[in-house]
Amino acid sequence: MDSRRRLVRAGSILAVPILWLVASRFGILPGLPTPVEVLDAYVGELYREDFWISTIRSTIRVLSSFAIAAAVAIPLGLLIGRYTVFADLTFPALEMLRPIPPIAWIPFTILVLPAAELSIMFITFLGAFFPILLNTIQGARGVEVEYSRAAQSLGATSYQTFRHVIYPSALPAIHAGMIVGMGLAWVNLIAAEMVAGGTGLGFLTWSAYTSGSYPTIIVGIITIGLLGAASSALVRLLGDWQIDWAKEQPA
Amino acid sequence: TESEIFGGAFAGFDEQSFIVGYQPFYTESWSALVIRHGELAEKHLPEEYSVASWEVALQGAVIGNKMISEQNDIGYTGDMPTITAIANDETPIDMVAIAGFSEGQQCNLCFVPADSDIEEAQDLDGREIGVTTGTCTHRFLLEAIQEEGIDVDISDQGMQTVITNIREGNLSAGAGWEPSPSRSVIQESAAEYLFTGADYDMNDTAGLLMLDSLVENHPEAAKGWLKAELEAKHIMATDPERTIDLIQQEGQLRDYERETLYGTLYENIDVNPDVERMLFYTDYEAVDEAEQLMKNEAPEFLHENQGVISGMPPDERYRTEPLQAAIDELEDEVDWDPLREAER
Amino acid sequence: MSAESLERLQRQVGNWTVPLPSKRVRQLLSIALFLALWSAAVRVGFLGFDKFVGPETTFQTMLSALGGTPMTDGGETIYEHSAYSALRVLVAVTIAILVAIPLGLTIGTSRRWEDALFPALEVFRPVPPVAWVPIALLLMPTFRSGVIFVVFVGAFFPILVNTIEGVRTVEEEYVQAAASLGAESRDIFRHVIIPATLPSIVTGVSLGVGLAWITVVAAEMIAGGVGIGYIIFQAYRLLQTDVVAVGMIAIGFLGYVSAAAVHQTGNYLTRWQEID
Amino acid sequence: MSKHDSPTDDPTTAGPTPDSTGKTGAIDINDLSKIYDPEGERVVAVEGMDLDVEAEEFVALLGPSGCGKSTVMECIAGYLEPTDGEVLVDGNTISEPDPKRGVVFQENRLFPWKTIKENVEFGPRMHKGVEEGRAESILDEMGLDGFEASYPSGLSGGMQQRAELARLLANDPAIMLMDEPFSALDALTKEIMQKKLLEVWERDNRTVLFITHDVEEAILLADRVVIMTARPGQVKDVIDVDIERPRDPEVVTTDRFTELRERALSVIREEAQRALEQEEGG
Amino acid sequence: MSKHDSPTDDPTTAGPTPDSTGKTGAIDINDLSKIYDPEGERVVAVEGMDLDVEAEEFVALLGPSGCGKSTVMECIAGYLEPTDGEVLVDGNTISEPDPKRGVVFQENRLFPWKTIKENVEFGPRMHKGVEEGRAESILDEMGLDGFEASYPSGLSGGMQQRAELARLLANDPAIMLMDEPFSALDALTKEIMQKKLLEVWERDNRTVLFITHDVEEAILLADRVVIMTARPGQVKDVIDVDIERPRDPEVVTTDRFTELRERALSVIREEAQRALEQEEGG
Ligand SMILES: Nc1ncnc2c1ncn2[C@@H]1O[C@H](COP(=O)(O)OP(=O)(O)OP(=O)(O)O)[C@@H](O)[C@H]1O
Ligand SMILES: Nc1ncnc2c1ncn2[C@@H]1O[C@H](COP(=O)(O)OP(=O)(O)OP(=O)(O)O)[C@@H](O)[C@H]1O
Ligand SMILES: O=[N+]([O-])[O-]
Ligand SMILES: [Mg+2]
Ligand SMILES: [Mg+2]
Repeated sequence: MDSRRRLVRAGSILAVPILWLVASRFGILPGLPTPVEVLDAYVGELYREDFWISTIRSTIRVLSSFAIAAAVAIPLGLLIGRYTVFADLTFPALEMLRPIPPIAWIPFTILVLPAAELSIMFITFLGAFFPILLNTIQGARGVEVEYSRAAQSLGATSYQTFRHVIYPSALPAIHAGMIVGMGLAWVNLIAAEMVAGGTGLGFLTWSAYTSGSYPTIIVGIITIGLLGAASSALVRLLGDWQIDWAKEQPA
Repeated sequence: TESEIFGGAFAGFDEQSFIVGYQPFYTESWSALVIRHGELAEKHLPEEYSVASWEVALQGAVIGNKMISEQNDIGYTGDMPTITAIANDETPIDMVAIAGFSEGQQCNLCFVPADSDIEEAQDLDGREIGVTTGTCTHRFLLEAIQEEGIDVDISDQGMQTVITNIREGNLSAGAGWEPSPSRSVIQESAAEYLFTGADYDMNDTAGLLMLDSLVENHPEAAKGWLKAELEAKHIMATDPERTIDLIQQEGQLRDYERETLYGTLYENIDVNPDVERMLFYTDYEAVDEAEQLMKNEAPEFLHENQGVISGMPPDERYRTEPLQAAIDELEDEVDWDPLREAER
Repeated sequence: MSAESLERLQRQVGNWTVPLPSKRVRQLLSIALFLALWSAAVRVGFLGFDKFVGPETTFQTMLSALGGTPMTDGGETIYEHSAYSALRVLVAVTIAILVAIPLGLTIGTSRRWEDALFPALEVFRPVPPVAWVPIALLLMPTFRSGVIFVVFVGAFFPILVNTIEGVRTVEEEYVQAAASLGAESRDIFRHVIIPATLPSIVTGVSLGVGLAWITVVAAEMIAGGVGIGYIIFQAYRLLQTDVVAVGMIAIGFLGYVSAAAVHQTGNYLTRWQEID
Repeated sequence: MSKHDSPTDDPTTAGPTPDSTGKTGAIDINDLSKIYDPEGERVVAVEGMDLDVEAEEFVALLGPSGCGKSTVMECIAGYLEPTDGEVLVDGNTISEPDPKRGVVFQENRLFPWKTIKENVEFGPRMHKGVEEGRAESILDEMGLDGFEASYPSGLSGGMQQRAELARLLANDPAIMLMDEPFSALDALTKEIMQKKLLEVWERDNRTVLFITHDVEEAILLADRVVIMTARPGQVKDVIDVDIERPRDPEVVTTDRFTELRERALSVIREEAQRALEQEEGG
Repeated sequence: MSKHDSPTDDPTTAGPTPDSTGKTGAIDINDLSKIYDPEGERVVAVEGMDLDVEAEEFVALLGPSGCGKSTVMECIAGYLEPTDGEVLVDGNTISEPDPKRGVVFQENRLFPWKTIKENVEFGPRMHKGVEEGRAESILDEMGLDGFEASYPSGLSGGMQQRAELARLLANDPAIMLMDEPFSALDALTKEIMQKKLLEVWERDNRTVLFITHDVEEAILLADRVVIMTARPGQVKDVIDVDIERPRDPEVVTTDRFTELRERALSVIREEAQRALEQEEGG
């Protein structure tokens, strides 16, 4: 990319705060906190324990729920993708639950699960679970039969075929699911924290609204955005590291 | 801090450390803030008991339901969530005290934009009023409308949305509970009070809830907590400055000016200048109006009028033994009258 | 799974003389098993299931709700609440489609526009739509349009990103072929770029609709008013768990129906693709 | 048959040089070079190539894999801009793709979202308008009647290739640029397609530049076989195919054919060895 | 050369019949039929086919597109279960894929997620353990030294096919089943691969079943060329290739070669015409 393009792109990003500044200066969008107010609030938040607890709590919730979702969805998806009978017995029930937005489960989880933390984590887990599951199934089904045949003809047992062929071959699809899943984990985490209360950036943002600390709402949004971008980058990194074979170009 | 990040999360499993559900944006449960920041629980609980975490909620119902699923052990909730919680037949929950009481000056408030031409309740006829439905304020508003014989358009909105829309002039009037209206009236001069519960003889109150298992199996802890509650009420009733100092330590309220916090607890509303803002009662059996409200009016409304509870809460869910025990014990220890604090 | 390995599996099971039930039966079994587990969990009180309703009561409440019994104290029926949520999704997704597709095509085809617009949009993309709820409530004159705005944000980015991605992956060879057949750039846009991007757009719209439902439920829960999300939460506040379950079923059904509608429309629009 | 015995015609004869016979479709490649430079990795694909193709001539282009055949063709088609040198068609410098220069790729590029008929009518619709019934008659000729309303995905590989040829013919180009058009087909389908192509060419008088790896195919079809060097590509040798037309697949058994084949093969082997060494090295 | 002049050997000779010479890798196909039935659309791919391949014999299988060649091979590999009849290897009925029967496909099936070396070592690792240095020496032989750590996507098509052959050889199969292994390669790479294959086969004594569309390739490589009928596939004709070994690509210019080629081509043309009619009909 040449330097002129880079400049334009940087300008594009800079235009966001500038337009915001202009809008608040000229009173377009009354009620919207100004960039200065938000910056001020941000600095203030950085000195508050509450803010850091919320940030760390949300991060831990997302990462652990996501990890659990991946750990459950990937093996389950591979099994469903490869074994018709297993799929018939499990998938219809899962399909029935899938269209229910995870956040709609919150009353259920608060009543049924023994700790508030588990409720929020379950909602977050659900957000990540289905995209990973569906992509894994698709990935496992999409494995070209020639690869597993080649493995069998080279003497691989069905477990070996699963381990060395089905799984790596499904990885790119699984990874695509993980990227979507990470996004949805955040969406649902934020919703759950807003609804269930307690701590976390979602709650922070919503309670900032409740308490009338409007600049803090935007502090929350920015922090959530930054962490969301960082965790997506993390998943991408993980993928690049695991699927390095897909990148190499012909000599 | 570490325990707040990790420890508190799953503490619900430990019978001797409690998770307390409280509401910073609800003045009638502010004794919880005084206990928290005055470290009164630590002072009065027997040694083997502790507070695992203080869980903020923005709605009483969240606390009530967390108690039903035994995630919260102690909760501060408004009258309606209190009744809903003790009427449920899943997990026995007791109402052991009232957290706050007022003759309609905390929860039963109707306000209008500062520059409004509305001067009395009758002017609301045909107007749009914002209120959060299903709350005690909603009940108050319905009753007021009925008594006035007017017809209004009720718009169901969250408390803060009502405040925002009043400020922006999108609503003719709003109804809600403190401290949000005070912030708008005192801190921003964006609204004015129009009428209150006192005009319709409607009191408002909040309950202090405990899991029945806590009361039964850990009576010393229940008693300890109520001692803390009594001391908190004593401080609130006798030392407003210290009270506000403690409340100001609540991070959630950082954008509330001291004046606002003071006003919402101690300054009478100009439309009813003779009615006390807040009465620091604890024992609902000692105060007729409170007992009426918690044992009859609110449950009847929820049962007969709304059909949300399948029956009246059983008598044994109203428990004052721990409070009595706390009073008895404190009498020997302190130079103020815990019985008075319990009553008033 | 190949038909072949299925054959093998059936044969193996046949050796144990356990007849393998047919596919349809297995699938029904799956659902039946789910309902049985749910019912058992409630009866036995597994975790806190005894605080929730079982399938039997849910079914009854469902029937009465479908018969027009108001869902909670508000007086509106399940149909009215469903209509509200569905309308919000419909309006928001329609606006998102109308904005995101042209924008995506522009960004995807023009490097200049991409440089000018895309980085700025990327700034907003990592923010989950639900996080906009408080700001939307603050800025929108009435909270109803606020909810639609938030749902719009939810639907917008998947459609935009997939449209851009679709344009970028149009195989150059099709463009070249069209040019060699005498197509001008307008023709190429109309006859090559748009149809080649359609499958990707369809994917984006179905993702967008999914996110729209998630967002609408969350926003209705948080902001209140009417709609299925509100009903679920209101019923929860009042501990009417049967109504909570009915609300969940209703939202699931609506989500399913809208996904199916998008899928069908998508199939029709891209009917040249081999249907698998 | 040919004025072009040597591939090194004077490159200074640029500028409009209309064919003396009034035919159109002559291609002059003058000192053509193309350097790819993706992220600083310079690949000199073609360097200083000269080649003149007469109007209505059928030229086959052979050469080791990666020697730049497709690159040359894409320059003629107008998809690529030469790094150096120029390509003239009927004396005019090429600047962009043009319906006069039709292109067929190895993998078919039928628009998957259009029916076979819409594909065939695409070219005429773009620049001069559709003539009623013409698509049908061309499809008929290609043995595709009855498939007008099918989408390409519904056809077998051979049929798709025939449809692509039909689309090209419907556009009536003066020059047909064909990049390994039949290499993905099985032996028999390939033979049928070769026959079809010869038939069409012998009737319609178009210039054809035909890239292939198949020496027999090249000799069977072309007037001249041009063999390129390994990368960077240049013309290494040109073989005049003096077998009379009309030809049919049986000619492969004649002695003259075998002779030409041997000659082409030996040139290719030599060059291929060099290409292989290049590859092994990298 | 051959006890198998007729493709209709007695099909009753099932059961263990170890080769009299003690060699392994004999294939007996007895009355093989395979019917595909995807969603009720019956396709009879192969019907009543008989063919015996001796241990260490090199047999090429030719036939029109879609006649069932791959189907037969997949039955031998153990991927498909015959609808009727049976396939015996060294007298035993086949039930599943086995490392004794190595397979090479037209498109390479190197595992893209493993390096070349990991691919080559895959077979040994799966069933008997990796012998230090063996992968390197095989890769060396295939001219792939230096590419051990590359992923397949980093290699050219020809190199990939060589790597696939290396993977097969590393597994030391008695039977090599090759389904159009070289058809995607360009002429030169193909020639090199053919040489390599002959070299390896002449040295290692394995049975090879080699499917191709290329008549010359078949004659160049095989002891016997088996030509199948159009669908449903059966053996139509078997041609003994009595050209002495070792052979090299130059043999294609001999008269005997041309003769055999003519004979094969005429059989194929006849059958191909039938196949074409089938397609046009559907
Ligand atoms: N877009 C590109 N960027 C960089 N290098 C390229 C590009 N296109 C082709 N090349 C390189 O240029 C050289 C010539 O490529 P070209 O496709 O013209 O060869 P070819 O003779 O058509 O080969 P083949 O017979 O395999 O089709 C090759 O080395 C190729 O890798
Ligand atoms: N899985 C399948 N389901 C249905 N029909 C199939 C299947 N596999 C192959 N067929 C059909 O069976 C017939 C024989 O196929 P097969 O692949 O064995 O032919 P082939 O001789 O290898 O062809 P080619 O030369 O094109 O590779 C074809 O008509 C094909 O369409
Ligand atoms: O506790 N209340 O939300 O009334
Ligand atoms: Mg090429
Ligand atoms: Mg085949």
